[in-house]
Amino acid sequence: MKVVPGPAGYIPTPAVFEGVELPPPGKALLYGEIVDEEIAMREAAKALLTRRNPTIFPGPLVLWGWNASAMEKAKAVLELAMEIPNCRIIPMPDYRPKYPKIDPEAEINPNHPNLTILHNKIEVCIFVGVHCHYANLSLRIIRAGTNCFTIALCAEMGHEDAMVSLRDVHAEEIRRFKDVVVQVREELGIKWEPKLPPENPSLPKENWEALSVLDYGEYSYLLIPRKGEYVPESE
Amino acid sequence: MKRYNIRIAGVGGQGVVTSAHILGNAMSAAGKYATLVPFFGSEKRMAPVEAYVRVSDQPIYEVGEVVYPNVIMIYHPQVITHGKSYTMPFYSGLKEGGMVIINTDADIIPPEDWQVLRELNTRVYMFPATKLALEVAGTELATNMAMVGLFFGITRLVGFEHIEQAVRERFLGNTFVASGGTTALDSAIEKKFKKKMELLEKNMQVIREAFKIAEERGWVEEEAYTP
Amino acid sequence: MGLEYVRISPGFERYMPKDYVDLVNYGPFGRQVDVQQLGQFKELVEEHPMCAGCFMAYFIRIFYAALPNPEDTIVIGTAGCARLALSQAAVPFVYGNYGDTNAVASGLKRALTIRFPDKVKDVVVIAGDGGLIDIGFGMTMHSWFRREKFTTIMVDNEVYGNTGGQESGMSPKGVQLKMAPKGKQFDKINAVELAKVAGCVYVAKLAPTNPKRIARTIRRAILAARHFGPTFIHAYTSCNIEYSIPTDKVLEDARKREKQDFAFYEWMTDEVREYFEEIEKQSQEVKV
Amino acid sequence: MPEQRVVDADYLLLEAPRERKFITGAQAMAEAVKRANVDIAIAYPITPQSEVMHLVGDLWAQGYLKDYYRAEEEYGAMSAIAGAVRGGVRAFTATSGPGLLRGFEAIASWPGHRIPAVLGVLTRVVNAPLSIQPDNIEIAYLLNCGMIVLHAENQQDVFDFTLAGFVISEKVDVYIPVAVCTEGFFVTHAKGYVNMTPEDMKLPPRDPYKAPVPPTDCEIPPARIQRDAPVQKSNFMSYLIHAVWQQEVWASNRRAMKYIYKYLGGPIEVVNPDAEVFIVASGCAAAQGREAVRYAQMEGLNVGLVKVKSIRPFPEKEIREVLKKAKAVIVPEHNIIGWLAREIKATIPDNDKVIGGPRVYGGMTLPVELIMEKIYDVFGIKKERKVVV
Repeated sequence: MKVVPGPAGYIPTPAVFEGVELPPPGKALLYGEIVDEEIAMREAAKALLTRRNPTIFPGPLVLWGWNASAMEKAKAVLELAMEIPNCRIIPMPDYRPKYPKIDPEAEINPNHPNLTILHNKIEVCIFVGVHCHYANLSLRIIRAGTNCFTIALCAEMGHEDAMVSLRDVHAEEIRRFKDVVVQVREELGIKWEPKLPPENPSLPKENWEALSVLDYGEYSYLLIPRKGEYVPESE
Repeated sequence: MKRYNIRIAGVGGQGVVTSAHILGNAMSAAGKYATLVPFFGSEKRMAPVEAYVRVSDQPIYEVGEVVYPNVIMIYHPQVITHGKSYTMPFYSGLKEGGMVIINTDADIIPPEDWQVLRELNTRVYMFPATKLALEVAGTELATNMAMVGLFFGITRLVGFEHIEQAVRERFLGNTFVASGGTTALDSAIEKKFKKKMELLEKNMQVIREAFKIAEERGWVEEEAYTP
Repeated sequence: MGLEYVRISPGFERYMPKDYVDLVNYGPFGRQVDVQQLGQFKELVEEHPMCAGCFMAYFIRIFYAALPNPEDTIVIGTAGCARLALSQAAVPFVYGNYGDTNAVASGLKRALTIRFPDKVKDVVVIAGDGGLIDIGFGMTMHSWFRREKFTTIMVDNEVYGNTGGQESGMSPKGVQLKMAPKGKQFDKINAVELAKVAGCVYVAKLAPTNPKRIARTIRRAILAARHFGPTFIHAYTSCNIEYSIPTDKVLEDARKREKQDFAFYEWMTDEVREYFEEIEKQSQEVKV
Repeated sequence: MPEQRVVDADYLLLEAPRERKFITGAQAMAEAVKRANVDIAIAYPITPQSEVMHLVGDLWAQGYLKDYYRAEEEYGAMSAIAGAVRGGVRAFTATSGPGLLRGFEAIASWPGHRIPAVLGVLTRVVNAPLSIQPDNIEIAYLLNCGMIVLHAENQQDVFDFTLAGFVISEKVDVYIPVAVCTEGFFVTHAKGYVNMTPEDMKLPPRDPYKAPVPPTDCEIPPARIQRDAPVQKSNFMSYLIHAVWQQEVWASNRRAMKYIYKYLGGPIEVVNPDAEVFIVASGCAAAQGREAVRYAQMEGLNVGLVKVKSIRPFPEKEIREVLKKAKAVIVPEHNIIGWLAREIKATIPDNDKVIGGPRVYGGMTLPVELIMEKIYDVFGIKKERKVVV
């Protein structure tokens, strides 16, 4: 079976059921077939450089600096992002279904990843630092309902439902992939000065340090009940 | 291929399960093969007990109770006379050309059963195992040893030393953990004999005697049996 | 590990959604917040799908503000209303099968004790009256008999709210609910006494009328479970929908029930009492 | 207890020296647990399983395990296993018949909750009327929940499958539980020869961070985890989420196949691949089938055996290949519904050649002679009965 960008339909069969197998160490998956890493990387780079709105979806394992290698990997992800023209970073900070609904410009959620893809018209994306289970769920939902070209930079064994799946990817391998991106970019004659992607649009923030109950004015009773006062839940 | 599928029928307290283990372990000691399937559920004295043993010089695969035996060992005459058995009649499932060993001092097989056994070309060995146990070891509890002794005396599947090793393992070494009931019984025997070694020796004497009986009566079967 | 896993990788502060940045910068991780500061720190649970005016949601909000070590706490829930909010909190939440909370918590707490014998790892069950006292009764009781070291909090709305208003073992006698068309035929189960005889070392019963007291009770239950054994809180958290309590009368109702059968009650073993006296003395010394 | 040293899993399973012992199936399962570096075992009694968990309890008392307790009942035991495994440890339990069904709500959710663990299933009659006897109908219930289901023929298989079960279960691309099934009494309480790895070697401990889901231990992000999301259609969840989640469970089940090849020599074993007639069997029915092949050969009949070791994942491709030229396929089973025959019929194109049976149940033995009768029928041999029934 050739694993290509969707939309593949209402409920597509997982690539595994069609006989796609994860690659052995040192190899990669390209459209469901086991190939040399170099070939897969070049194809991924080409997609990132030629399709619309390239986006990196970093998962919890790189977003959170829970150990030195996670932080190093995060650094490598930023270096990669800088080299992809007009790249965006939209994080997947956790996996819970989120009430009432995610802000598709601010984040991606494995329970409804197509919202973010479709809202931002993302046609090529990278998954990195997402636990395999949730990456697989997301990749399948994306292949079902969008035309997004998916690239999985997996620290473990890879993902059958991605168009390109690299395995055992850590900081060093991300940098290797970055070099391939730069090389392909030059081959394609695309001019680009490395720069960081724009910050998360949800960010302009309130200053919590200066915030007091009084700032809530007539709604302050919602936060802290006064004696004898009834407290409804905020909606 | 030599293969004996054995069904042992007796009553609770006769050491049916223990002797199945000794049969198996003796085969194992001789570098041959055996599998055991004890019948579970009854641990009361004088209630029917069955055990199944398969022995062979080749690996044995099949499991479960022996439904179609070629050897039937009856440890207590009441299995036949009183129907103290879960398998009735006592020869149920017996294959052609098989063997039946019965612990009895008199012919207790009714004429119609004799007819079936003759049609099946069965060798029937009637042998007073309990009497022998009482005479040699001074206890009925060695009945099972007499039966095991006679079986090996007839079949010559293993050497005497292998049986000794198996009996020794059972009473001294102990890789086999019996149920609580059997352990309690063992300690009763121990008290009676004072010492384990003495117990072992008595048991071995019973087996030796049974071997001798098989030989004296010309029951030794050198022929290999093929199921 | 504590705080490391709620620290944003350097460089990624500008790519995280605001919600998460605020959680890290202004959340209760690594510091003891006071319920009276609610509104001045980023809460662990904010938006959730529970009904407007739900007193259980209010209790859960106080619960998250009261945790002594939110970065090392795992919450376990089961089917029912509570999980709607619990699943939205910034604390790991386990949602297993119907009524299995206290068995799951037993296994989880033991696993964490095996792996981190010297670290604080608080396990807290929050489940409803149906989950704990009906379908999960055996597992609830046995976790107490085994003296498993975690806290069980029963948010008692006296009804199966999430499945549409059926009678539970904790519904008061005579109340007409679904599956009790002629009114409930037997008394409300005395969960607090059950907890005491089953071996809980700290047992409390309350109606959530006083946030400070709720917070103190929750903190005490968690600390006692950390060191001594199972602890239990029975909290009245009315269902304003199934019991038709007007939204603006929810607190009034809680006060009424507090006067009737939910008067604040706290019981603990001598050992636990001595422990609290000791730590309270210490904290006063610190203040002085 | 001897000092145990950690060795590489591949070494332990594939290369380590082995010593032959004559032990029961229950002992074989416990011996595998002893070598598997298990952290916690949770027990609840039911015949014929109890023997296994007694022995595992002794292992804890000797120091091989770090924790062990007798649970309140099977639902509690299975739920606690799910809790412990979420907490990052390696866990084991075992049950039988009615116990399996009592624990089944929890067990059936293990795969979806991504709980790698090994469950011993020592089969017995599922109650009504009550009986403790062997019958493997309970395996039929296990087939559709997403677990890996291995069916052991004998004591050796019990040892091998259990030890390998832990390794397969914890592979990152698998990470679902493994059920090691075998027939109660016939295997659990009977002795057989088992080649065992040295007592002083054990598997590496579980690494809960090498996983497709985060453990619930407050050590790894995200802080807001909900591994067990209750999902339904709403504006904050996709229509597809539960569907792709189920797909992931079964995809994981499928991915286990390569490890079954690596560690268990493949999902099937074929005796006499050029046979005219095949017996296809699993569990101890395979042992009876093996004996029947020998009897048939002694009578000059060209009969082969396909022993199915892995029921989930089911080796469709492999079975289709072996049975391509078979004239007839005999499927002996220890249950009334014939779940294996159904699987075979659903797998091969020319399934009218499948003979569903002989079947025994309710604790009955499956005599080789019954299989021989089917073989004689297939070859058109008329035999005078040589047995008295």
